[in-house]
Amino acid sequence: MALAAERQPVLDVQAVRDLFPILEQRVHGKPLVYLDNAATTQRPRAVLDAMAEFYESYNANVHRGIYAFSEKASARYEEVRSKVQALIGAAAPEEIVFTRGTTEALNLVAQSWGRANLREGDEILVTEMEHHSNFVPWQMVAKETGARLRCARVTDEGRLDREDFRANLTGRTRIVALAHVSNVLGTINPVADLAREAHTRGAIVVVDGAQAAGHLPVDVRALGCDFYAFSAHKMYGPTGVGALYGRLDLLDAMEPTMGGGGMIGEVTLERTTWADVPHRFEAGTMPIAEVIALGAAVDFLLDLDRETIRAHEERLTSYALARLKSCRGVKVFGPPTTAGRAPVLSLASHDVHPHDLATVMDRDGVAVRAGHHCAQPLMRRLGVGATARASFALYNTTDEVDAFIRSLEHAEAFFRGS
Amino acid sequence: MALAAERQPVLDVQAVRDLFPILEQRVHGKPLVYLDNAATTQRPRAVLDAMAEFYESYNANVHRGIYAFSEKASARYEEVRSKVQALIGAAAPEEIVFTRGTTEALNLVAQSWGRANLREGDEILVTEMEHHSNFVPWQMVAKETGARLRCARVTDEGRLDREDFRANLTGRTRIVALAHVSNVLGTINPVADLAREAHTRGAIVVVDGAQAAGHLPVDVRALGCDFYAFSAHKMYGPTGVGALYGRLDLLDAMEPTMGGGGMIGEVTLERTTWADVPHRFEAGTMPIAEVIALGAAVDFLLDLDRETIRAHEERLTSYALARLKSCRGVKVFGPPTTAGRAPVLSLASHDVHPHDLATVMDRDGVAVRAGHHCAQPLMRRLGVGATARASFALYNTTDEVDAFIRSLEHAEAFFRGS
Amino acid sequence: MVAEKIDRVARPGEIPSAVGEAAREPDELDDLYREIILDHYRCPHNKMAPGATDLTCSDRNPICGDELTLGIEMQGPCIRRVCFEGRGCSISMASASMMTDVVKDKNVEEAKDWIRTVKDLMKGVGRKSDDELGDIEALKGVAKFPVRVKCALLCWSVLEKALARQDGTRPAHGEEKGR
Amino acid sequence: MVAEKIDRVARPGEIPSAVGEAAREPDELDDLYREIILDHYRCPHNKMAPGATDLTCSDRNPICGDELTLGIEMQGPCIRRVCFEGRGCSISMASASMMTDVVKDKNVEEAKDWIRTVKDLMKGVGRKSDDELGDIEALKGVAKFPVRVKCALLCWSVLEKALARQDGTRPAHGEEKGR
Ligand SMILES: Cc1ncc(COP(=O)(O)O)c(C=O)c1O
Ligand SMILES: Cc1ncc(COP(=O)(O)O)c(C=O)c1O
Ligand code: FES
Ligand code: FES
Repeated sequence: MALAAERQPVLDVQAVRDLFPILEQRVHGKPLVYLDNAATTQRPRAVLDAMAEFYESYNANVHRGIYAFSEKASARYEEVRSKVQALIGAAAPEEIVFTRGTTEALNLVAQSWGRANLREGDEILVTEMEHHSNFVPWQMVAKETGARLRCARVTDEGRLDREDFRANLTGRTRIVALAHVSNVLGTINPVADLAREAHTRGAIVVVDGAQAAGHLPVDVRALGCDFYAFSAHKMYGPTGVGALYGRLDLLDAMEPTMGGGGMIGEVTLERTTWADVPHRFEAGTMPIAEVIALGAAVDFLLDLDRETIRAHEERLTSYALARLKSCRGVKVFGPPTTAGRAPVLSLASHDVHPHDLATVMDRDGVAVRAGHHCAQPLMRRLGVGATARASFALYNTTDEVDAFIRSLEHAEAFFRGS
Repeated sequence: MALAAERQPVLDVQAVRDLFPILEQRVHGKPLVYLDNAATTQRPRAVLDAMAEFYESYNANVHRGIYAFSEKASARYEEVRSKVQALIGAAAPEEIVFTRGTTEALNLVAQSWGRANLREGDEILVTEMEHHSNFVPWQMVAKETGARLRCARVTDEGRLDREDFRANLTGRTRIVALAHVSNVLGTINPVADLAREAHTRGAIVVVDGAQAAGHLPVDVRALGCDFYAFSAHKMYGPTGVGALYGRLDLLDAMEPTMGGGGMIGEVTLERTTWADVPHRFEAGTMPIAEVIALGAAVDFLLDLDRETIRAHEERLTSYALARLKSCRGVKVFGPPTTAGRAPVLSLASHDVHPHDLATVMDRDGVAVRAGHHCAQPLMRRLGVGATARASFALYNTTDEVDAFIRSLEHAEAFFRGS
Repeated sequence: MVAEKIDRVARPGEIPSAVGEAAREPDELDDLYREIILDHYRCPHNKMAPGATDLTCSDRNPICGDELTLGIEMQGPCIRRVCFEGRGCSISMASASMMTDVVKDKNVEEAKDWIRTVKDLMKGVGRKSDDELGDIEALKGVAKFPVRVKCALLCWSVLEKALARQDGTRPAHGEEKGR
Repeated sequence: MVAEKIDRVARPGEIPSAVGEAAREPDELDDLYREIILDHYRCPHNKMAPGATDLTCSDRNPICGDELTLGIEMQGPCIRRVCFEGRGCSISMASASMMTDVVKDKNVEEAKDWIRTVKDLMKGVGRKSDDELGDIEALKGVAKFPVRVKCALLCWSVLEKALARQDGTRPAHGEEKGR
């Protein structure tokens, strides 16, 4: 596949779209305009084929199997670890733990590293723009350990308030947990800088990469983070799987959060020893087909080249931001330009409730999401109960942005009664 | 589908096999004889189609979505809850929590119910035949809470020692955790009786149904258990998903073990309230495609009728037991007849190590598993390091049992040098 | 269950079953957003802060987080007046607006009957004639939009809660569930 | 990576890529279980309990749980004799049997060179000629069976651990990993 022409990073969007059969669908008689990519992306045929190939030609449980299917499945499963390592620039495949998704990955860190290292009086610093999955787990472990949860503010422009971040980063901060990209504002946080500040204070840095992994080039060592979590289903992979990157020395010292098959060394009634990382954290039968399909998604992303993808999505975002400027009564949250901004656009209309917007737009074939986007603290900060959110992926086009704007105007007119 | 002719519960095995394209494969030039069904079963086309249909025609994240795909996906996802409820005879769909599999389900009970209810001096009773997934989680929570883990013995015939069970069931026992079916011995435990005894002592009963759900009619209310866990991939469903049944009043009183999207009521910096059950326990994006495909697996099982399946598998087991009797130097573990026995056969050869057996049999196209089967305490009880295990599913035939015996004899001869 | 609203032009060689199953209904949007609903939404009746002596009660739609507060002026077993405030979509606001009209000057039993009527309406079950329903009839179309049913019922559940609190009974289980 | 050993008769209309990719090798089994290996397995050399003054060392193959103990009789820097006991498959038992032959009367450096040689053999890398390898040459076929490599290496890792303990160094990281 050479969809990204060499030396000129322009995506051949039509060729990309052909890899996603679902995009040909019509909804309510209208061509589908799928703009809920921050919730979940669609999957290219290669990902579905990888899964089908597993189920149809070598389906077996992995590890310990001595017969052909199982050996092949095990080898493929472990290969994906190296693929993910390459995708995010980890130092070793052992630094990649497969999970159900971002949420499980973040909970794993909170429950294993957090429980073992937090004491009464310690602090955990999150930001106001966190998804509940990077907020509630910290709140839970804080409650359990007596640590205090602090929350750095977001500016009116939708960026992290660096002053407030610094003010909340104290000598007692043990963990800084923040999103690489906000799923509401699209804000790309300056993780490398923040990690440096956090490390000088002796805190570890946990990054929620759910909205970044499928959209930006990610290099965990350049970011300098200690943990990085993401979900396959938001980066063209299947549901049911994700990954946690953890620095090897940290993972090595951590206790497992679940017990079961495959994560043990030796089991006796008296005591059990753990397997080495990463298997220590992969109890029971893992989502095998899903991990293998995640491998195909990683190939897909690397093949298209993430700089090229990013450039395409920046163009879409910038075009959408410009067009939204002319929509009366519509407020767009988050950074006003594409600098430090991923392709996620949240908006509120003066006259129309986000859910009404979404319902009307659905009837025009335009799939956007309305709600609090699992970010209630941020909703409170923005002074709204919900927003309507459009989020782009590499297969979206400026024509689709036009359709989105048209539909938004249709909805506005419908409720305004003009 | 009417593969089970009415009033005469005989499975049309050839018709069933046609639903599993993978069974046509050849391995090392030999027809595949897949006998590792206790590790994972194969999936019928209907299950793969359900997953493909989701990905190709309405792939979206569930809940809260206001557009067509998401509404359809959400409805299908929740429908599966009712299907699983029907499959296992739960009282309400809310009693079904989706998990990654049996292992996560059992850990959930240990960590939520266990942590909240166990005190120093309390006891947890397991059996010697437990899979690590129903052993290690209890050991972990025992260590954490100061409770004591006790273990009821297995008789020489591979059944639970009822006397020893009673002796270990004390007034301090809070939890009895046991397998419905042993994944090594095939033993079907008399769960209903044991649950009654446990309940009179005031303990709750947690059943590991991993090896039962795809093979026996299961009725959690008839069994009288409080929790029941199983995995889709062992009952013709996909990897990456399973379910926990929990009595509604118990679930209602339980804290979640993971925080994140979808499991909250309201989130503020100060405190978070939880969603109602079962969503309280389903944090983050769930394995949506996998849940939907699990629904197809449930339909498949109910369609074929589990009594019919059971009868077929009993015939295979009984035939295999009889044929194994004539194999010199081969010891079969577990109950000697099919009464109270599921289609799992573990054996040890006097002359050949289980891993060598499995390697030679693989070359004959026969896939069996060798190892400790994640049951090290049981291996110790049996006085072996590992066993070779053949396990049948509804698509296996007596011809395949013959191929298995032939291959076993081949392996024996090969190593004996005769 | 949700109506199938996804269709697709079958590609050559495709199994027909993968294609959307139901016929599309291009005017369903108008079924949901009937003119009467939009009118109530644009100019809601009795949308104001509760009085100091009102019986007040609030609840939240767990799906969207929107919140609604009722202020009820009782006189013995009789509801003199209901007002509401809060944030919500057109359906929830219109439903609340209509409710304040319909339960005004009704006694508690009559109000409870209205609650049952609207709940049944959301299941597609009619207990009253269109004439009797009056404006409320316009809520019928919501039944086809499962995710919006909770919007229409939000004010009615709050009313139920308020009346239950008033006479010491608890609301029927069920509607409060879910997320 | 593991060789592709799965093939299947293509059904009509099937995409060829779904069919097993590699040619099958029906005699691979004989590559693994060479006659020399079976001989050592059936009649192992030096399989006996360690002596009271032996340097002993044990380890476990994490994949299967099999355990192997070595008894080493040292004389200065020289290995006088090695015996073993334990439980394991034919590959592990044969490998141990061969090892006891080959390191007998070797000094520590020579023994370490053998450890490296066998480890490399498992990666398909030859450091010695077949002649020099002697019986050990028969282990070559194991490299094609990734799950069995740990079997062949079990005794060698134990030896490495024992020698490291002997001269205070630690074994190279890597082989101990995984499960
Ligand atoms: C009896 C038993 N319990 C638990 C498990 C664990 O199931 P899973 O690996 O799907 O979580 C298994 C399967 O390996 C099993 O056989
Ligand atoms: C920023 C962010 N974090 C975390 C998550 C949770 O991911 P998942 O639901 O796949 O666990 C999401 C997606 O919903 C997200 O957008
Ligand atoms: S969307 Fe909140 S009440 Fe309708
Ligand atoms: S199988 Fe245990 S050492 Fe080979």
